[in-house]
Parts: sequence; structure tokens; C-alpha cells
Amino acid sequence: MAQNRKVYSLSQLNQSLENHFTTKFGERTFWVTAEVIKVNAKNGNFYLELADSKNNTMTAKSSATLWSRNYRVIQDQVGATELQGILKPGNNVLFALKITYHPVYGLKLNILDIDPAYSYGAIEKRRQEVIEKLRAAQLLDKQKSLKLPAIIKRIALIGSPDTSGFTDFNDELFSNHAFNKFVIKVFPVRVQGEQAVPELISAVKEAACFDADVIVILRGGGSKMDLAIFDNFDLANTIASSRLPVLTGIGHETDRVVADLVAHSFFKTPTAVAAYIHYAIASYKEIMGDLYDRIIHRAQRLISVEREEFNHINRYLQHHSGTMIQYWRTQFQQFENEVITAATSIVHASKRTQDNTIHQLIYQVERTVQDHQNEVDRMLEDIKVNAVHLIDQERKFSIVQRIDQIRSHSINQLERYAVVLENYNDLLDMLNPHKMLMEGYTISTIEGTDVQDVAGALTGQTLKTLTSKQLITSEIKAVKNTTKEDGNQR
Amino acid sequence: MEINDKLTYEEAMQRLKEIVGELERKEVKIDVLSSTVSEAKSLVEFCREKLDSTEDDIKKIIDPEAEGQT
Amino acid sequence: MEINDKLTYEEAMQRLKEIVGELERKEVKIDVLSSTVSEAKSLVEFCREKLDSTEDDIKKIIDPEAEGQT
Amino acid sequence: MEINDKLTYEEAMQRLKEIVGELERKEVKIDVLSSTVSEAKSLVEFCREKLDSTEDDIKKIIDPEAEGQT
Amino acid sequence: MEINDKLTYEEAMQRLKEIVGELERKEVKIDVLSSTVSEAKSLVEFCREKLDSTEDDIKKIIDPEAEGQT
Amino acid sequence: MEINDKLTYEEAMQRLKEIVGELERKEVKIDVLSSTVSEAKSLVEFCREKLDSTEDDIKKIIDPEAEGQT
Amino acid sequence: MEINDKLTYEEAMQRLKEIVGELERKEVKIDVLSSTVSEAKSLVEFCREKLDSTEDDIKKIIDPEAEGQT
Repeated sequence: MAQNRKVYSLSQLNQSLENHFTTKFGERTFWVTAEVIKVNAKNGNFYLELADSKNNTMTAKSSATLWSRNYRVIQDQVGATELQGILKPGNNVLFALKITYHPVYGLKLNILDIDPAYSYGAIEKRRQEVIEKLRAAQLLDKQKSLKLPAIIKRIALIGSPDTSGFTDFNDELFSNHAFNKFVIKVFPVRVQGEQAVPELISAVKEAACFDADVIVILRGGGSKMDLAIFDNFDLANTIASSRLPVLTGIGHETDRVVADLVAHSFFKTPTAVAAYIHYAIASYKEIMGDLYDRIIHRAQRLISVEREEFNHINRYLQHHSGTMIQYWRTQFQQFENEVITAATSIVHASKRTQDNTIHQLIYQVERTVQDHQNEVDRMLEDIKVNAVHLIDQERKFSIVQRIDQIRSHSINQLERYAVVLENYNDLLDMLNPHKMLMEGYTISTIEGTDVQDVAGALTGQTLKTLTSKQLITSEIKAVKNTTKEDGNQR
Repeated sequence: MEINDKLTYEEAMQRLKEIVGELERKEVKIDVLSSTVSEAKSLVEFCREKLDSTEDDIKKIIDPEAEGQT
Repeated sequence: MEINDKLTYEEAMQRLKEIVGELERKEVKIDVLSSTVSEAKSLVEFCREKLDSTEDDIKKIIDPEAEGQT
Repeated sequence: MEINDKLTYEEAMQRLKEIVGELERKEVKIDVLSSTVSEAKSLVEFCREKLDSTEDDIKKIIDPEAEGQT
Repeated sequence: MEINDKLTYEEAMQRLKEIVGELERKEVKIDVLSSTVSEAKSLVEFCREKLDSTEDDIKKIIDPEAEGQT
Repeated sequence: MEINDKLTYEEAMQRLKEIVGELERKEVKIDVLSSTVSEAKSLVEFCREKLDSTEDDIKKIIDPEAEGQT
Repeated sequence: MEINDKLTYEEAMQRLKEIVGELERKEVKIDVLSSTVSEAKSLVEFCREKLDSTEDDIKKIIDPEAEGQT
């Protein structure tokens, strides 16, 4: 390997690399994004260290140079302050650059141009995020509810004492002759660099404990990138939560920073803050003067009104107490009248009741007598009617009945006798023997006895036989028995 | 029995009953039979008249106004 | 029964009732029947007159002014 | 019932009612009927006079001025 | 009812009403009617005087100056 | 109601109203009517005097200078 | 209402208005009327003095040199 080696001098190698880069990249311009890690300025030239990282691990690193010639061109376009703000460590920047290789200095990125919009965009994006967060936490308007004192005398001043903004504020504040009895407590902080935010936060917290009317935060201008520290969420939170009203005087031209949004009031410059404080005092004094006059006027008027009301009340007292007594007097008279009327009415009513009672009495007495008279009359009539009735009854029933009874009984008796008599007559007729004799029958007797009734022998006896015309006497020769029944027949 | 003004209804009826009794018991002799029967008839007549006259009397006593009618 | 001033209405009525009773019980002989009826009739007349006079008396007592009218 | 000064209206009325009751119940004999009615009449007269005098008394009591008028 | 100083108008009126009530219910005998009416009359007089004197009193109380006039 | 120094106008008025009420409702007996009216009269007098003295007091308080005039 | 150093004009006026109101509405008893009027009078005096002194104070403020004059 050693025999075959072709040995080049470093110059040859580097010359060869230079040629290669020149050929390969030549005049071509590249747009590259990178984070500025370090910036060194020397003789108008800027030497930057650029890097790229992913997940906090550096993935690329290069040195870059911004020659003073190019710097001036860029500065004309972007503005000196802004350019300084952009070219600061930690900023992401979009560079236009050429790649060069120098045999002595090696690979160099030669910055030709910068697009500030890229950097601003990042800041703006961050700012919007913080604003949203504040709004969500309802911190945006918290300070607005605090009342600003009419006269701001004690000021807690937060800022960098050496800066022009700080000086401007003090000059403006104390240049005024009308009022200059301010008490200022300064809380010095750095307003740029990495320590700026924590210092500001602790200063605001400290100032809030101080016996001051307001907290004033000053920053006398700076690039957009510089002012980005005032977009910090923690700082905004601290400001919003402050018990004292916070006034901001952060010099800027266009956009407001987040600190402005959460503060009680914001002003474009530190001078404007001082001017406002003065204006407030002046206008207050004016108002107070005016008020004083009005108060005196009012007071006088009030007194006269009161006097009037008062006299009025005094008159009312007289009037109403008089009216009241009068009222009661009338009331009384009324009572008295009512007593008389009612009492008299009772007496009259009683008299009427009495009259009624007397009338009733007389009526009842007369009625009683009348009733009794009627009763006596009725009684007499009853006696008459009953006596006559008794007689009539006697007549109708007793006497007539008796006669009827006598008549009917006697007639009845006669009839009964007649019947008995007729019976005897009939019997007599039946028993009369003449009738039988006339019909041809005969009666035979022996010594006066019916022959049928004679006991013993009949033969030889003398028999008398009676006919209707003769009485025959004969002697019985023989007797012959017939049937027993026939024997009884005559 | 003699029928005269002194004879009462009671006596007449008494006699009548006796006659009827005798007839029934056939105690009347054949010889006096017809006269007995004749006496009885007379008594019956007497009684009949007595009854009639008594009825008339009573009617006259009780109802004197009706005297002319019956 | 003798009808005289001493006879009362009650006694008369009593006798009448007796007569009726006798008649009912057929205790009156035919021979005295008409005289009995006659007595009864007299008693009735007596009672009737008694009643009439009593009625008159009562009317006179109760209504003396009307005396002349009836 | 004897009518004298001691007799009260009530007693008189009581007796009158009794008489009416007896009459109604026909407990009065015809023989004493007229004397009973006579007694009643006397009682009625007594009551009537009693009532009249009471009425007069009452009128005098109630309206003494009118005494001479009625 | 005895009429004396202790008798009140109320009691008197009460008694009067009782008397009227008794009369209405016919509980007063005729024999005591005039004495009852007499009592009532006395009560009425008593009440009337009481009312008159009360009326006078009231007039005097209300209008003492007019005392001599009425 | 006894009228003494401790009696207030209100009490007197209250009693007066009661009396008027009782009179209007005719709850006062005739026997006590005149004494009731007398009491009312006294109360009225009491109230009237109270009013007069109050009126004087008020005049003195409100217008002390005029004290001698009225 | 007690009138002392702590009493303000407002309170006094308030009480005065109350008193006038009560008087207007006739809510003040006659028994306390004169004491109420007396209280009102005191309040009126208090208010009048308060107003007078206030007016003086104001005059002094406006025209401090005239202090001795008024």
C-alpha cells in the first residue's frame, strides 16, 4: 500500500476540494433553516455557529459567516435593530447562503440574505398560543377590574436602570412642576437575555408586596425578537395575578406584547406612562376644584332645602296635632250624640214594649172574659139540648117501645090462645062419635064398656050396639076370634 | 055448663079440656055423648067470641084513632 | 095501679115494664088482658104528659122570654 | 147546689160541667130533669153575673178615667 | 208581686210578660182575674214611672242646664 | 269605670266605645240605663278636659312665646 | 328619641318625618300626643341648631377671612 500510495500535499488536497466544491456547488444559492447557536462580531463581520436538532439531539452543526458587506445589505432591508434581534442565539432563522471551501479556513457557509418573516412567524405563533392559554385561564381581563387610584404617588418601577427608557420615564415624571412628590421604588431587572424572564417575574411578585399605587414595567424599545420575552406565559400570569394594577411602557411600534394585554393599561413608551400619570393627577385636581365649588353650592342649597322641609315639618306638627285634637273632639261629639240617641232609643223601645204588653194584657183579659161568657152560653145550650134530647129519647124509645111491646105481646097471646082453642076444637071434632056412626060404624058396649075392652067370656052377656039411628040391645051367642089387628078395628 | 055473662074464658076452657079428656078416655056414656059434644061446641064458640072481643078491645085501647078502620 | 098526682114517671115506667114482662111471660089471663092493656095505656099517657110538661118546664126555664111563643 | 156568696165561679162552672156530663150520659131522671135544668140555669146566671162584674172591675182597673163612661 | 223599692224594671217586665203568658195559656181563673189585672196594672204603672224617671235622668245628665225647663 | 288620675284617654275612649256599642245593641237594662249614661257623660267630660289640656300643652310646646296670649 | 351628641341630623329628620306621618295617620294616642309633640319640638330645635352650625361652617370654608364677622 505504501508503494502504491500517491502522496498529495495538503495544499493539493484542499485545492482539489476547493475545485470540487466550486464545481459542484459553484455560484448556487441554498435556503437553509437553522438555529443560531453563537454569534461573534469582529470588524463588522459576523461569525455564527448554526445547528439543527431533533428531539434535543443535535443533528447538524456548521459555522457561517456574514460578511459586513452582506450585513449592510440585509440591514437596509430588515432594519438594524430587527437584524440584531434575529441574529441572536436560540432564534430559528431562514438563511440564504452559498457553500464555499477555503483551503486554509475549510468549509464555510457564506450568508447572503435572511428572511425575517420566518423568525417572526415563530414568535407570533408562540404568542398566539400563550394568549389562548391565558384566555382559557381567564387571566386576560383580570387586571382590568382593579381600580386605578386617582392620584398615583407611590410607584413600583420595574426596568433596567441604565436603559434609555428608564431615564426617559424618570425625566418625564420629575420634569413636571405641578406635582413631583412621587415615591419610587425601583426593582432593577435585565430586560434581555435568558435571565430577563425570571427576573421580571420575581420583580413583579416582589413589587406587589410593596406599598405602592401601581407597578410600572418599562422597556425602552427593542427588536421584535427582543420583545418576545414579554410574551412569556409565566410572566403574563404573574402580571395578571398582581394585586396592584400594572402599567406597561414597552417601546414598540406595532404589535402589542402579551404583557400589554394582561396589564391594567399599556402605553407605547415609558415616557407615555409618565405622561399619563401626570395627566391623571392634573385632571383629578381640576375635577376636585370643580367638585369643591359644587359641594359648597350643594351644601348651601341642601341647607336651605332642609330648612324649608323642616319649617314645613314644624308647621305640619302644629297642623296635624291641631287636626288630631279637632278630629277627636268631633269623634267625641259623635259619641256623646250616639249615647243620647241610643239611650233615648232604648227608653222609647221599652215604652213601646210596655205599651204592647199592656195591649196584650187588655186583649187577653177581654178574651178570657169573652171565652168564659161563650163557655157559659155554650154550657146552657148544652144543657137545653141534652135535656130536650133526653125527653125525646124517652118519648121515642121508652114509651113507644112499651106500647109496641104491649100491643105485640097481647096480640101474640091472643093468637096463641086462639091456636090452643082451635086445637081443642079440632080434637073435639075428631073425638065426636056421631061422625063415625054417620059413616056406618057402630059402637058396641057391655055394661057401658067397649066390647073390645071387656075381659072374660062374652057369651051370654048383653051387648048394646049404637048406630046412627038406633040403639040395639042383643045377647051374645058366640064369639069368634079374628086377627088381633082386625080385633082393634071398629 | 051454662053459658052466660058470668062465665069466664078460663072456666070455659077448663070445661072444654074436661070434655075432651072424658071423650078421649071414653068416659062419656053413650047416652049423654051427643049432649056432651054439643056442650063442647058451645064452649068453643064462647071462647072464640071472647078472644075476638078481647082483640078488638085491645086494639081500641092501644090505637084509638084506628077504631073506625078495622 | 092508680094514676094520681103522687105517681112518678119512674114508677109509671116501672109498672109498664112489669106489664110488658107479664105479657112476655104470658102471665096475663085473657079475661084481664084488655084491662091490663088499658092500664098500660093509661100509664103511657101519664108518662107522655109528664114528658111534655117537663119539656115545657125546661124550655121556660132556659128560655123564659120565648114563653109566649111556643 | 146552693148559690150563695161563698160560691166561686170555678165551683159553679165545675157543677155546670157535671150537669152537662150527667145529661150527656142520660143519668138524670125525668122526674128531676126540670129541677136539674133549673139549677143549671141558676148557675149560668151566677157565672154570667160574675163575669160581668169581673169585666167591669177590670175596666175600672185598666182605665180608671173611663169609669164614668161605660 | 210586691211593688217596693227593691223591685227592678226587669223583674216587673218579666212578671208582666208572665201574666200575659198565663192569660194566653188560659191559666188565670176568673175568680182571680181582676186581682191579677190589678197586679199587672200596678206593674205597668211602676214600669212607666221607672221609664219616665230614667228619661228625665238622661235628659238632665246630657243637658244639665235644661234641667229647669223640662 | 272609676275616673281618676290613672285613667288614660285611651281607656276612657275604649270604655265609651263599649258603652255606645252596648247601647246600640240595646244590651243595657233600663234599671242601669241612667247610671250608664251618667258614666258615659263623665267619660266624655274627662276626655274633653284631657283634649283641652293636651291642646294647651301642645300650643305651649310649639309656640312657647304665645303662651301668655292664648 | 334621646337627643345627644351621637344623634345625627338624618336620624333626627327621619324621626321627625315618622312623627309627622304618625300624626297624619292619626296613629298617635292622645295620651302621648303632647309628649310626642314635645319630642318633635326638641328634634326641630336640634335640627335647626345643626343646620345653623353647618351653614356657619360652610361660610367659614368659603370665606375664611370673614370668620370673625359672622
